[in-house]
Parts: sequence; C-alpha cells; structure tokens
Amino acid sequence: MQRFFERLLTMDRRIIFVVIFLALSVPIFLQIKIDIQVTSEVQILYDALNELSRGSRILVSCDYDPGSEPELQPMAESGFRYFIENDLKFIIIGLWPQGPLQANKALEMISEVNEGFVVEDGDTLYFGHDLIVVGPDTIRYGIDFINLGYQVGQELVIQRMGSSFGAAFPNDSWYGRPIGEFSIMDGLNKLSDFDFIYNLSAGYPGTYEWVQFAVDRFHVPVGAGNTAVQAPLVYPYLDTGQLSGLLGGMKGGAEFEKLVGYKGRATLSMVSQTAAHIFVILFIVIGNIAYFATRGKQSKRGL
Amino acid sequence: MNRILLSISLIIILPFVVWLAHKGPGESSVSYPPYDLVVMSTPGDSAGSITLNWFSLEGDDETAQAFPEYKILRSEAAEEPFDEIGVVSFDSPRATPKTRQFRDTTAVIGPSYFYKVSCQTAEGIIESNIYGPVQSVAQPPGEEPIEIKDIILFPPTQLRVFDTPDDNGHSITLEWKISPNDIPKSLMFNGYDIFRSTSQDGPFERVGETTGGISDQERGVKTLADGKEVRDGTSYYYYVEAKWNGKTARSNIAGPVKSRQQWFHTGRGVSLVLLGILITSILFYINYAKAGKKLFIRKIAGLEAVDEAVGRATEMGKEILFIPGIQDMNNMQTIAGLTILGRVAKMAAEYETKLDVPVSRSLVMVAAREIVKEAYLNAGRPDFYNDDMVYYLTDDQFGYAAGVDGHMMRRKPATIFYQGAFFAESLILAETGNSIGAIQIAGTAMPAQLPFFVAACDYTLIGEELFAASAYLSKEAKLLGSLKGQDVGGKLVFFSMALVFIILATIASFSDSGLIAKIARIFSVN
Amino acid sequence: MGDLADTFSDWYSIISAFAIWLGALNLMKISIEKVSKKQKDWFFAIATIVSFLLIVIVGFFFSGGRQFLDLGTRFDWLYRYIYSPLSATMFALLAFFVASASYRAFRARNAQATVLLLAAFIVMVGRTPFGDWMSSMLFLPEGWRISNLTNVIMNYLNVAGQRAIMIGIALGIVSTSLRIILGIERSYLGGE
Amino acid sequence: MELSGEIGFWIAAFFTIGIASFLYKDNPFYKFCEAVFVGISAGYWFVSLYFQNMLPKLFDGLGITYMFGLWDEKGAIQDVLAGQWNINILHILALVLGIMMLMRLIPSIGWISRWPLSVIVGSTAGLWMVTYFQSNFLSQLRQTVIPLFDMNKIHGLAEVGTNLAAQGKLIPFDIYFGAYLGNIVLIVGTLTGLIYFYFSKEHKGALGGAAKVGIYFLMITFGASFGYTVMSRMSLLIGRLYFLFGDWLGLVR
Repeated sequence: MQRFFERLLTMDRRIIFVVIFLALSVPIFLQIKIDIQVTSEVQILYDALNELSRGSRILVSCDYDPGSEPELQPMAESGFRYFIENDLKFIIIGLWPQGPLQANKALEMISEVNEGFVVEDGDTLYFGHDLIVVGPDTIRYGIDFINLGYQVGQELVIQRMGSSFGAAFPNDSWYGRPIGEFSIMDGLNKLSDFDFIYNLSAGYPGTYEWVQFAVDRFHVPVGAGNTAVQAPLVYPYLDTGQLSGLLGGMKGGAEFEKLVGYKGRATLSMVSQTAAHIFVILFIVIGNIAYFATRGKQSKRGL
Repeated sequence: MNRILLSISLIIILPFVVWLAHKGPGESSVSYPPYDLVVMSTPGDSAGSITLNWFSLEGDDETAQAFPEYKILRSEAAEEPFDEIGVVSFDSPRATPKTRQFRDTTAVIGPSYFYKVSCQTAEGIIESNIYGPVQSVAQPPGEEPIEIKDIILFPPTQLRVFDTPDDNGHSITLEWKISPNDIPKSLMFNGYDIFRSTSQDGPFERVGETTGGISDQERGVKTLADGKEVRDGTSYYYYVEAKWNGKTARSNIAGPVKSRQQWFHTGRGVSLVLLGILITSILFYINYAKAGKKLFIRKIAGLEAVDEAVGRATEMGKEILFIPGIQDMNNMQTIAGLTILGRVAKMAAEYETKLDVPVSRSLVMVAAREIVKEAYLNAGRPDFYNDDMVYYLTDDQFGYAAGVDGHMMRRKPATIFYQGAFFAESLILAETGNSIGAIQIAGTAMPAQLPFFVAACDYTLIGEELFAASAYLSKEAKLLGSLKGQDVGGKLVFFSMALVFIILATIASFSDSGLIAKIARIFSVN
Repeated sequence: MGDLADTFSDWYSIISAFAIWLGALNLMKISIEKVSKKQKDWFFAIATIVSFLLIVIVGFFFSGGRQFLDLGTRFDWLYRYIYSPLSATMFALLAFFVASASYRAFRARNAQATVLLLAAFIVMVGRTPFGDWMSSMLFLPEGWRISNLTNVIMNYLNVAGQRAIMIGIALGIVSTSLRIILGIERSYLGGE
Repeated sequence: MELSGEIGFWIAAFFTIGIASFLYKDNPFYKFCEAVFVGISAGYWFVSLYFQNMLPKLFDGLGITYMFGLWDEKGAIQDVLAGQWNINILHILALVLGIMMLMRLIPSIGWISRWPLSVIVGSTAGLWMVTYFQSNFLSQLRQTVIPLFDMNKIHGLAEVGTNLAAQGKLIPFDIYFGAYLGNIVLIVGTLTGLIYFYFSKEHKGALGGAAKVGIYFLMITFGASFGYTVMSRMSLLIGRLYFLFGDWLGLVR
C-alpha cells in the first residue's frame, strides 16, 4: 500500500493528460445526459421569447469576438434555431467588429442546406448561404433574417437607432444594399419598433449599454447571453427587471439549449468541462491522500 | 526614540500636506434653484404665447393632496413686483412625470418678461429661480395646434465651455444643464447634438453627439469633451441641441474658448506630493548608503537560491536557460529581467557554465547581448562569450513557447530562470521545465501569471521582488539604498495615509456619507 | 505628457520595426548554419527557413499590400490554416498543464501551501455543478453554499492580496526607473 | 466546401495533432511543427510590423508614401514645408534611431545601437514611473481608504432580509460577509500584504507576524486565481477538440 502511494506521488504526468483528454472528449461522443437544472434567469429569457407572437422581429446584437466563441457561439446557435422554429424574424447587428461574422458562422453551423437565392424582382443575388434550412423550416435572407454588420460608436449606435434605425445601419452587410430594399425592414424605423433584443456580450459595449439605453430609454425588452466572467456584473439588472433573462457562460448556454430542445455544443461541452473539472479536483484530493499516507510513514522512519 | 517621534509626526503631518495639495473640482457655474424654471416662446405658436417648464416639487405626484397649486408670477423687470398670472394645480395634467408646464397666453409681442413660480408648502413658500428676459415672438405655425399635454422640447441651458484641464490640448469640455425633457427612462428624448463654429455667427458644424442623462451626478450637469480636430489656439463657439422625434431645441451659444496644452496636471497635486516624497526618500537612502551607512535587507528566498541554482548547473555540467519574458524593451519588467540576466551571466561566467538566452523580441536580443557580453568581460572571461548565446526565435507568444519547450526537452538545462513579463505561456514553459527536473526560479509582475509560477516553479519573485532582484544580487550599497527608500517613502507613507484616512472614513461613515466620497476623491488621479 | 508618450510609443514602434530585421536575420543565420554544418536536427531548420520565407513573400507580394490581413487573401489562408491552429493548440495545451500543475503543487505540505490549496479547491468546486451537488449533500441552505464562499474569496480575500501586489509593483517600478534615469542601474546596457 | 478549405482543414489538423504530440514526448513530428511554427510566426510578425508600424507611422506619417504617390494623405513633411507644425515630423528622429539600430549588422560599429536602446529604455523608465505610480499606487490607496464597516450595506441587510424571508430564503453568506467583514478584510489584507514586501526590516516580532498574515493573503490570492482560470482553460481545449472531431473528421456536429 505504501509503495502504491509513493508511486502515486511521483505519477507520470502523462496519466493525468490522458485522463483529462478522455474526460473532455468522451462526453463529446457519448452525448452523456446530465440533468441540467434550469435556473430562473434562463427560464425568464425563454418565457419572454415564448410570449412573442409569430412574425415578431428580434434584434440580435452580437457583441463578442472569436475569443469568447466557446461560451457565446452556442448561445447564438440555439437562439437562431429557436427563432427559426418559432417563426420569429431576426435582424443581426454587432457593436463589436467581429460579432456579425460570428453570427454568420453560427448560421452556417445550423443550416442544413446552402443555396443560391433569387430576389422577388428577378435580380439574382448569389452568395451561397441565402437560404437557411433547419429541419422543416426554411428562412430567407432579407425576408426572415438579415445581417446589417458592425457599426462604430458603441452605445451611441444604440442611441442613434432610437431615433432612426436607418441612420445607424443604412446598408446590409452581405450585399451592401440599402436596408429599404429588404422586406424584413418594412416598418422598422426605430429601436422601439423591435419586439425584443437578444444580446450576446463579452464586455464593453454590451449588455450593460443595452440595458441602459434600449431598456431604460426605449423600453424594448433585452435578454442577454454573457461570458461567465461578464455575467456577475449584469446580474443586478435581473432583480430590477431591466433585463429579461440572462444566460451566464457555458452553463447558461446549456440550460437554454435544454429549454430550446436542441443539444448543442454548450450542453455537450458542459459535461466535458464539468468532468475535467471534477477530475482535476479528484487529482488534488488523491495527491493529498498519497502525500499524507507517505509522510506519516517517513516521519515514523525518522523516529 | 527619535525615530518614533519622526514616524508619528510623519503620520500626522502627511495627511494635511496631502489635503492641502488636493485641489477640489472647480466651482460649478451651474445654479440649482428648487424648480429649475425654463421659459421660452412657444414653438409653433403664431399667437406668440410663452411656455414655462419646471421640475415638479417633491410631493407633486399622483398621490399629492397636500399642496394645492403652483402660482405663476410674471414681471416686466427682474425686480419685484411680480404679478400672479395663473395657477397650475397639482391635479392638472402633466407634461412628463417629473415636469410641469404652463402656457402664458396673455403675453404680448413687444415687452420683455421675467417669470418665476412659487408654491405654498408645509415648509413655507418655495420660489423658483427668476427666468428672463423672454420676449413673445410669433413662431412660424406648426402642423397642428399645440396643446398643453403636448410635449415641448426644451433646450439644454447654462452651456459653459472651457479648455479641458490637465490634458495635452486638442480638447474642449462642454458642460450644460440638461434639458428638462431629458429624464431617466423617458421615451421622449433622443440625446444631444454638439455644434461648433469658429465664429459666433456661424456657420455651425455638427461635431458630435451624445446620449441623454447627467454625467456628473454631484453637480447635476452633463459634460462632454470635444476632441474632434480641435486645433490649439483657435477660438471656438458651441451650442448644444436637444433632440427628440425630429424636433430640436438649441442652447445658448457659448464661447469663445481655446484649447491649449497643460504641462502640469493641477488635479494631480496629491500625486506629485506623494511621488515627490517617494523619490526624495529613494534619493536620500541612496546617498545614505553611499556614505557607508549600513543597511539591513531581509532575505529573499528566491534570490538566495540563485547562487545555488547556478552552482547546480555547473556541477551537473548542464546549461542555464534564461527567459526574459515575451515583452519588449518598452516594458519595465523586461528591463528588470535583463538586469537580473546581467547578474546571472556574471555568475555563469565565473563558474564557466553555459548560458542560453532565447528571446522573443529583436530589441531584447540586442540588449541581452550587450549585457551578457559585458558581464563576461567583467568576470574576466570575454573569451567565453559568443553572440549565439542570445538568439531570437519569434515575436509570437505561442511560437516562442513552442520553440523554448522543444529546446528544454532536447538540451535539458539544469536551471531555468523566468524573469520578465509573461502571459498565458507561463505555465506551458514552467510545466515543461518542471518535467525535465530543472531548478526553476521565476519572477514577474504580471499578477495573473504569478499563481502559475508559484505552482510550477521552485522559487518565485513576486511583483516588487522582481524589481528588487538586481539590487539584491549586486549587493551594491547604492542599489540597496534605493530599496530602503522605496520602503520608507512608499510603503510607510501608504501605511500612514491609509490608517489616518481609514479612521476618518470610519468616523464619517457613522455620520455623513458625503465625507467618505470626499476623502476618497483626494486620491483620484483624474 | 500624453503627446510625448504617444510620440515615444510611435518611436518605439518604428525602431522595433527596424530591429525585427536583426531578429529575423539572426533566426535565418542560425537555421542556415544548422543546415550547412549538418548539425543535429538540421532537417527541421529547413522547415523554419521555408515557412518563414513563404509567409514573408506571400505577405509582401501576393496578398494585396496593405490589405494583407483581409479575409480571403493568401496571407489570410496561411494565417487561418497554419498559424492559427498552431497557436490555438499551443494555447490549449494549458488545459493539460493546469491539471498536472495542480496535481503536483496543491499539496498540504505546510500551512502556506494548505491555504493555497484550500483557496484553489474551494474556488474550483464552487464554480461547477459539482459544488452545488456537494452543497446539497451537506444540506447547506441556499445562500450558504460553496459558491457563496467562493464569492467571498474572490471578492474580498483575493482582491486584498492583488492590491498588495499591485502597490508593491508600483514602488518597484518607480525605484527601478529612478535608478535607470540616475544611471545607477546600468546593467541593462551591460555597464556596471 | 472549396478545395482550398478542405486542404486547409487537413493541414490545420496535422499541425494541431503535431503540437499536441509534445504531451507524450518530444518527437520528430513535434519538431517539425515547432520549426514551422517558429518560422511562420516570425514571418507573420515580420510582415505585420512592416505594414502596421513602419508603413503607416513612418512612411505615411512623414509623407514619404505621399511623395511617391502611393498614399493619398499628406504627411508631416508636407505639413512642415507648408509652414504648419506636425508632431509626426519627429519621426525622422525615429528613422535615424532605427537605422542606428541596424548598425548592429556591421560588427565594428555595432555599439551605435546602444543609442536607440538607451532612448527606448530611458523613455520607458520615465513614462512608467509616473503612470504606474498613479494607476497602481494612488488608485489602490484610494480604494483602501474605506470605512471599516460599510454602513450602507449593513442598513441594506434588513431590507434584503425581509424580502428574502418572504420567499423563505436566508440572506446569502457573501452578502453578510461583505457588509460586516468585507472592508476589514480588504484593509487588513492590503496592509499586511504590503508589510510582506517590506525589505529593509527583519520580519520578526509584530512586523513578522503581520508579514506572515500578508503571505497567507497572497497565497489565497494565488490559489483563488488559479482555481478561477481552470474552467476557461478547459474550454480552450474543448474548442480544439471540436475542431478535430467536428470540423475536420465530421464525427460530431
């Protein structure tokens, strides 16, 4: 037994590497189910979305970059999936330069078919991803969704949208056409014409600014997804009701996926992450047990 | 005994000095009458009526019963007497949740008017500011007749412009009392546009925009710095326009104002005093030590181990690997790391042990070569030096880590130093170094990486110890004196200031919370 | 001050852009020496030379000049499929190293190490569902769980320690800067 | 999928596995990836530094590119010739210093490179001295000057308590702690931590005791920051695994 503990103490670190690798990758394949408890802040967001009637228009603001991809990308994917399944139209913008590109990536990810797309008046616009098919649903660029790209100006962009949406985002980002050409924009003149704002944020500008300007000034409900580091900072807005739900980190993403009924990367990664975490904790415990077991022996020898 | 007296007097006098050096924010030019009355000729009313707008009194809300009404008073001169021209009762419809409006339809075109509002409350009569002179002007008719429940967009007022203090020019600060329509959570407001001109008569050009709301809570004003192509020395005029729903309302024109560069930051008086004390103290102890006075410096375990670590590499006939971080020469941590390299190189030269310094910046390569060469020269071993001991890998963080990792695995150095600025690669390097059984001595001032070095290295110089290392290793009196100086002029001062002001703040916390904010602001840097 | 700082920072950028020639030439020199002298692993030095020249030539001549970083350029292709996976993987190795370092380092050898271990342990446990599970096993009421203890450690004990470190760093930098400006510390230029 | 993208995924996967193979042991596969990594990243920075530092700051800033019609904005040289001061004209000095730096290539006059080095080190020392004193020393002092008890929070506890009691919950431990002990812990931790760094007095007696408390605070800080980052480090690796199993092999979505 003593020998065992001594060996354990000087264990080849490659054993640890293998365990961590397995802990992270096995759940990806096995799609293990762990029961994720849906916390109230995620439920609030889901309920708020559920109350929207069909055809409601949602502003999706992607305020993050690839650095936060593991945490926020699943929220974008499950969000889009939910919008598509429930016939909600969405308009993508970004207060971070890379945000709208991340949104494109998320759409690509959930789309099952990519096809060319002909606009009603016969003008061909070929891009390759114009038609997005998710299960039985098909959505079209410019009619059911649109990507308006990034705009400089942080919270001022929000303020500008308050008086005139077109002033803040004159053109779409895929074709550089005036937004008036797309039917999805009919009647969308200012921020308060939107029914909901879905904000994915990794810092400034982000959820804090959306709450301050969009909610407080223009009374559009905002639901947000945040990185785990960012989430505690906007937590207080939940209590005051200024924020209509919050997805915090990978765990929040996984809870949302559970509600949406789509097992995405957050759910799968949650298991991986938790498993790896538990193994690290276990290693620490084992290391200490082995340490005490051998130290006791050594001190006796010393006597 | 003397020293104790000195310390006590330091503790007592210093906070006062700091208090004196502290220059509070400039006096506000903005006035705060209880109602904040603003009066203007009604826009869109060709009959030339005048509209008054003021913030409603406390208690004037849906539940109000106690105070019956506001009296509207008018005069044709700023002095008394004012005549009552109307009343607004508390139960009348209101313009916005926080404001009241009154339309004076008896004003005639011609004379100038002055207005004020008063109200009999339980505490007595409260009167607003006197606003005027205002003249009735027949405004071009609007599309629809204006009713009292319609919201009139009022302009921001009391616009003041001044050169942004304590900066390097190219910036002018605007400060204004927000429009009465600019109410938190109001849907009826879209922010402000800033207009600028080089002459009072224009043309004015829109140079910026900003959101609504008060930015300086304490003084109740909105401030904004205009830094858009502001040329130093040019006179500018400004006005600010409130906007809502396509309507605008412009403030007074303020100016002329010129921006200029300030060499000394007046608000940083405290900073200057404290920095001055620190520098004086360091200089004093450097001289003190130069004069041959003995100074005690406590043992720093990580630095005591340097000798042993270099010795071990010698015994084992293996090399010493020195990593000066991944930042360039414009980072003090790199420079501190290189000063340590100088000491280590000298030891290595004396012990005739091979030294290996991969670097991730070209400038660091040049500097490190100079240092190592000089160290070998000083140790009397210039023949052992060779430029290839210091070599460049790549500027890239992880590319560098990959290269160094491979190097460690192949050459298996006996001793590894990590001294400088590190980021996420810290643990990648330190774990690899650990796996080959090297003695590792790390030192960095990156707080986020310290835990990883502490976990994976044998010794870690924490923050300040990195900067003290060169002095400690050299054992030179002058350098050791500077350590004593930073203890006395920095830590002791911090301690005494903190103690005195914490006591003050604690006392204040039981009586007046405004005082705490004032105390804290003494040390604010802006 | 600000203008001066900007100017110096620009100077630094420009000088470092010159200096990278020294570094790059040094890298090439060492690699070529390795190949010509047929030193150990000389074959890999060829890979370094080729990949360096490849990206430099592509970057300067085949990627649209100033727009070299734009999506779809050849430089971007090299960046996306070679540089970026290499970099991301190296970064990802941290997950393994974090695990092996915590196994080895977090042992209750003495009082200090025990404190280190406990803080790390509580924070790690408090941030996973595992912590909530453990809390409910111990019948801890809501609000008095391990995650709440984690908050206390992160927001108070951790912040206090960070502050002490930051103040020390400020003093160290002032003192070192002063020594350099006064010319007492000359070892950075090799002189004693 | 375009062909170049498909090939790209295979190349990316090759390098991903190559770097990861280092975990097992040093091997030729890793050596190759390492060599490519060093070369490609050095080249990446070489190109970037030219296009992002040298070209815009030196050539555009001075107006050299404008002179040759390669850029449409005037630079400092044109401004100064037109009688208007432009601080960028000082970049000429940087150009001189940069060239002095390259003198390294000629061993006999290599010592000239000490000049630009001294300029950088000297200006860094001066700038850092002031900025760090303000940002790290003064602002930390400001945040340490707080009352021992946060009366606002203590008064707030009662309200929070009744609200939560209505839902049958307790006041969270961290809120209690923050109100009563938070400030004291911050003050004691900062001051004792500072004492640990005190170099010029032997750490014994009361000072030694305080320094010891300080070390414990530092240890908690290190432990907590370590524990806090474990989660995010794991997510980095998950990202790579998804690349391998999903984007490349298509085994998972």
